[in-house]
Amino acid sequence: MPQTTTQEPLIALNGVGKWYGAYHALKNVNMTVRKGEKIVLCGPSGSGKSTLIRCINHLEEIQEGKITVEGTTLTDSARAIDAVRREVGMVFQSFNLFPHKTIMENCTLAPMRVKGLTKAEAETIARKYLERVRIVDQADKYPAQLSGGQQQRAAIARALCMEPKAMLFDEPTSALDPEMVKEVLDTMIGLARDGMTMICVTHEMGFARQVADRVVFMASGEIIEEGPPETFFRNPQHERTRTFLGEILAHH
Amino acid sequence: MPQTTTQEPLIALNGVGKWYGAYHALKNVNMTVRKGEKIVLCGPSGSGKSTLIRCINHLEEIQEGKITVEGTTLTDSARAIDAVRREVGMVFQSFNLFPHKTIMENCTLAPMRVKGLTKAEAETIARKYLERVRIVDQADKYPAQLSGGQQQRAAIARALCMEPKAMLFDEPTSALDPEMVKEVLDTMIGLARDGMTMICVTHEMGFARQVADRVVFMASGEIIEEGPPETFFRNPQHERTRTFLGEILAHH
Amino acid sequence: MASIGFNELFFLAQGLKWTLALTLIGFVGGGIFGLLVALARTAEMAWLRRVTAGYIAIFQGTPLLMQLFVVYYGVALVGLNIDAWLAVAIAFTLHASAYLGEIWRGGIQAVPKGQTEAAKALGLHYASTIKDVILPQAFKISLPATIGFLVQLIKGTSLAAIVGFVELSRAGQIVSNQTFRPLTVFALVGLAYFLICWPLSLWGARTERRLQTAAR
Amino acid sequence: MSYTLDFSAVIERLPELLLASLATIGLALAGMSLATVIGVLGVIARRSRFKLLRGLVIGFVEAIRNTPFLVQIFFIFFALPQIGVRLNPTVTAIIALALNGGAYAIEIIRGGVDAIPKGQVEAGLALGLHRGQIFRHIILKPALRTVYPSLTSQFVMLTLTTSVCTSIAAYELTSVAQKIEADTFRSFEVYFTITLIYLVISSLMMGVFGLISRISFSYPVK
Amino acid sequence: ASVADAKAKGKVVIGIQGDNAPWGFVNSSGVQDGLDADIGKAFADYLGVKPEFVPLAVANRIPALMTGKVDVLFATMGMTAERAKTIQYSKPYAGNVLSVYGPKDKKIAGYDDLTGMSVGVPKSSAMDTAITAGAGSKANILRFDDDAANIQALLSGQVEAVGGNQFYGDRLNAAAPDKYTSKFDLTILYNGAGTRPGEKDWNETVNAFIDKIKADGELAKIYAKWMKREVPKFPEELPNIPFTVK
Ligand SMILES: Nc1ncnc2c1ncn2[C@@H]1O[C@H](COP(=O)(O)OP(=O)(O)OP(=O)(O)O)[C@@H](O)[C@H]1O
Ligand SMILES: Nc1ncnc2c1ncn2[C@@H]1O[C@H](COP(=O)(O)OP(=O)(O)OP(=O)(O)O)[C@@H](O)[C@H]1O
Ligand SMILES: [Mg+2]
Ligand SMILES: [Mg+2]
Repeated sequence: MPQTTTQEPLIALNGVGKWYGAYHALKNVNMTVRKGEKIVLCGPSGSGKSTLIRCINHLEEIQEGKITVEGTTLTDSARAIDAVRREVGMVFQSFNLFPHKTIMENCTLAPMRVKGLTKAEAETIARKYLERVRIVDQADKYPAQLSGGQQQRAAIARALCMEPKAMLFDEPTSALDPEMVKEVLDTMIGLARDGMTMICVTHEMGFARQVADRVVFMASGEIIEEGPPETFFRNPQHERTRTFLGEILAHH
Repeated sequence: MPQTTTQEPLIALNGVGKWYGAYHALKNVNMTVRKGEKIVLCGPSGSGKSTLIRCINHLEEIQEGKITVEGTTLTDSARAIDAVRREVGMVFQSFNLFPHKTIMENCTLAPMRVKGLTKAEAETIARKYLERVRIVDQADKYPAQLSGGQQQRAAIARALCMEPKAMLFDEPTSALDPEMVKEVLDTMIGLARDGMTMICVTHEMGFARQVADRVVFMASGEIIEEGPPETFFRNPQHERTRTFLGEILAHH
Repeated sequence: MASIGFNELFFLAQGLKWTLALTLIGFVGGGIFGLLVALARTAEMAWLRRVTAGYIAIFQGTPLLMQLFVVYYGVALVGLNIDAWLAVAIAFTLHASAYLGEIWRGGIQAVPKGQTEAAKALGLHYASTIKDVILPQAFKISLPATIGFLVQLIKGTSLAAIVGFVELSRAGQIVSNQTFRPLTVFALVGLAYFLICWPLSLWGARTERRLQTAAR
Repeated sequence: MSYTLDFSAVIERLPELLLASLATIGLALAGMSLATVIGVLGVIARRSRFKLLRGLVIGFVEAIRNTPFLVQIFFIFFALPQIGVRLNPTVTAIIALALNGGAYAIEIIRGGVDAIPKGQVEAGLALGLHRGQIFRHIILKPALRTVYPSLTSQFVMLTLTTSVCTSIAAYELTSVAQKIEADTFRSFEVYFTITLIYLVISSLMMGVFGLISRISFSYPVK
Repeated sequence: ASVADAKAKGKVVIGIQGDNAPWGFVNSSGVQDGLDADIGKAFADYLGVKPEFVPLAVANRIPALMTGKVDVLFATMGMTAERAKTIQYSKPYAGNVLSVYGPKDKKIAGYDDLTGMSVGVPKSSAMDTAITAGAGSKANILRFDDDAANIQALLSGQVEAVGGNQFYGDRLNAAAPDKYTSKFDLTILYNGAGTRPGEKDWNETVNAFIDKIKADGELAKIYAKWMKREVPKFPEELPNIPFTVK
């Protein structure tokens, strides 16, 4: 059920190249994400999916090409990096909640320190997004006291509290027990419905079918093919995509 | 494709009760596994699946009931424990290979120390089983140098080297990348075909359909229902089973 | 008043020899008994763990100087006249085994529980589990801390002066009292300690780095 | 040997010993607090962009860790006056303890900082926090919690090390004990007594450390 | 061990100080030397046995005696009534002229002038005892481990005056010519040999030996060699310090 999307490009990658030492991790990657668009990124392990989205908010530096987020070109300058990080939120596979802070404190830290909000303002916002992911009753607990699914939803809320224009997800459900996957996916589906721009690395093909505007398939650091989910799943163009989909869907 | 099984019971649990402190983790569990039988154990997180199979080789003590393996009743006596552990091999979710030993050394350690084999004898056996799981060419590497799938196959080979009568698997594929799941499942299917008695905790329903003689469903420390895979999946008797299967199969 | 000449340097070197000998005693005695302490501290028997905890608390909670004193003179009070060598051997062993035992306990407990379980599941016995599976890994984990303690032990051997050993520090004190140049003498003594300890520290740091990269 | 222990002389002067124990505890507390500060600042300096600063910290740590405390305290007390810095024994003792403990604290805390999962820093970065903010709000507390046991046992060692301060005539337990020993020649009684006092002090410290840990690091971890 | 034991074994074990020149010390060749060492040798000769020296520190000389690790102490032990409650002193065999040393230009004529000053002494020494008795409540007394540290403290300005023995003058002069001088003398403190309380045989033997070397001029010879002065006149008795086992 793809959403209608506006035409302005929010995130644009042009000829992006990335090396880890001598290892060529991203090869001439081009990609445009418009406001409200939902992209699912998939591909075999080591294909560069994480690297790609980590480059978008400069957790990794790129050596070639250009990344632009909302008109800001991501250079090494601290200002550009700050501007971009304020616009994109990120959710990690392993949640990375701060263990020594309550869920509420996890959510208010960045708004207070980065945006300079008062504690009260930050908590109002936090409560709104914790409500949104339906764990507002857990606000005063510490991460370790929550189930995996609740932790991941808290991580999503934490990112949302910065009110970003886009969200990056890196395998947000793959560290979860099977039963908890659903609650996180539901949260993400809700976000998608609300029009959030999203790039999501995942192997949850059901999710891709349901919300993705485009599925992008990567292998060996390159984008091999992309397309709307129906075409992508029903009729993949490349041999590599076909074997991959075969393996992924085989044992389900 | 269930195998024909002989009628002798290899593993029998009678009214097994297990407490962690005040927490009642297993409640009156009864189960019989005949030679050559393959059991898939499933159920929600925390339902006691791991606890159950860990009790079978006395990684956990039970407080109630009786566990018998090949006629030996599992008491706290060191002899009974030794006898049972020699008969059942175990494969863990996180492989638990010994990181400071090569794959070959991982495989020969127990046969040498426990069965008193010479190094040469132990290596012959090890080579046979490494061949069986198709990683004999990795024998001289250290665990960290192998992929997850290879590590798990090495762990299976290590257990097989003790030539056990039965194998216990605790979510052997859930720590693996999607693409590596298949190679481990294939290995397990091969083992099943060769007539190995197996109890396997897994959520890989494809595997369950393909090899299980019986699927056992647990919740809250109890066995809720069991039956051959077709009946179990097509027509679960209990509400709890139905919701569980619903969640598990929903997003695939 | 003498100046610091060859004789004095030679005298200091003699002291250095004793320092090294005492260090060796501490390392060997502490190593062997430290291992027992670590094993007792991680044993399944609760009473054994508690007794060892008390042992560690006592020897980590009192100055080494007093331990030496009590072992050498205190024991003689009750009629046991032991040799000075035996006294330092016992005192250093007690002292070092408490610290090393605690360090290695940490190492043993840092080995993932799955390792013990895998060993048990394979039917390995306690001795083999400890020797083949746990200790090699625990040793690796605690190597940096072990080396750090050994460096402290080298410096701690200076306290053996109380039972009559003229090791490096005491030799320095004696020379200083003859030459009345405490600053120069103690600078020399400090340098000597540095030259013994530093290579060990460097090696410890290097191993730590190597282990960290290997763990990634 | 027909020596009979006679504690009467020691008991008579117990008030002196107890007063000196307070001085020992005071030295230790001052030393530890400053050592912690040095430890944290040292770790920050070790992570700085400036190579020279990093080098200085490494040099400091190595020099302290590989030489005896006695040499360090002698140096501060007797050599610094030659460049015009004259500190009284108590101040000297506190500074020496702080520098010594600080060098160890730097190494220990650094270990804790290194053990913080990379993901924590990345999560901070992704939220737009700066390096300093990440260190202060995200890294420091969990790092201290991780190394708390090593840090506190180092501090117990520091407490016992205060006894060496007697060699620059600082007022503390051992120096008073030695004075009493010299006056009365009741060596055994004096040394047994202060061994016990040290044990009590270090046990008390461990107790307090435990309490602090329960108050400051009480967040649950898996 | 008794005197008879020592004679039978042909060896007497003598404790001296290891780092207190010129009384008892270990020289650069690692051999014990000094006044106490020479007296110890004479004592062994007197017994007709070989001496075995144990160099001790201030902190362990009493334990070494009490636990029988040495037979007798010639270890620069100033005789005080309080100490005499614990060990058995012999008759005195040496005397310390103890003085306060300070800068030439400073007026220090008596204990009262030490008021408010920091004064260094070697810990547990006779000077420590004397100055503590005389000015303990007025001066800030800093107790250093040994003479070397004590003198260094004065030289580096960490203390304004020190309590020292008759050799401090030379040492201070060598280190800082013409800067320091002896200010006023403290009471003379006598050194006696120490034996275990109640052991009559050792006490009597040592006293007999001291009487002998006093009489035959051997003490004077040793005294001249190390102390560079005449043997002082020794008192017949000291209050509350018995020279013999009662
Ligand atoms: N810090 C690094 N240094 C060196 N190589 C790296 C680093 N991070 C990643 N790589 C390599 O870059 C390649 C791409 O890694 P990346 O993590 O982006 O893959 P991925 O598609 O996210 O895989 P997965 O599905 O396993 O998460 C891999 O071969 C990986 O080994
Ligand atoms: N060592 C332990 N101490 C206390 N409680 C425990 C312990 N091990 C397990 N439990 C509890 O026992 C229950 C059953 O745990 P078990 O690990 O057997 O569940 P499981 O079915 O294997 O779950 P999962 O699918 O998450 O592995 C859980 O509630 C768990 O919290
Ligand atoms: Mg990835
Ligand atoms: Mg489990």
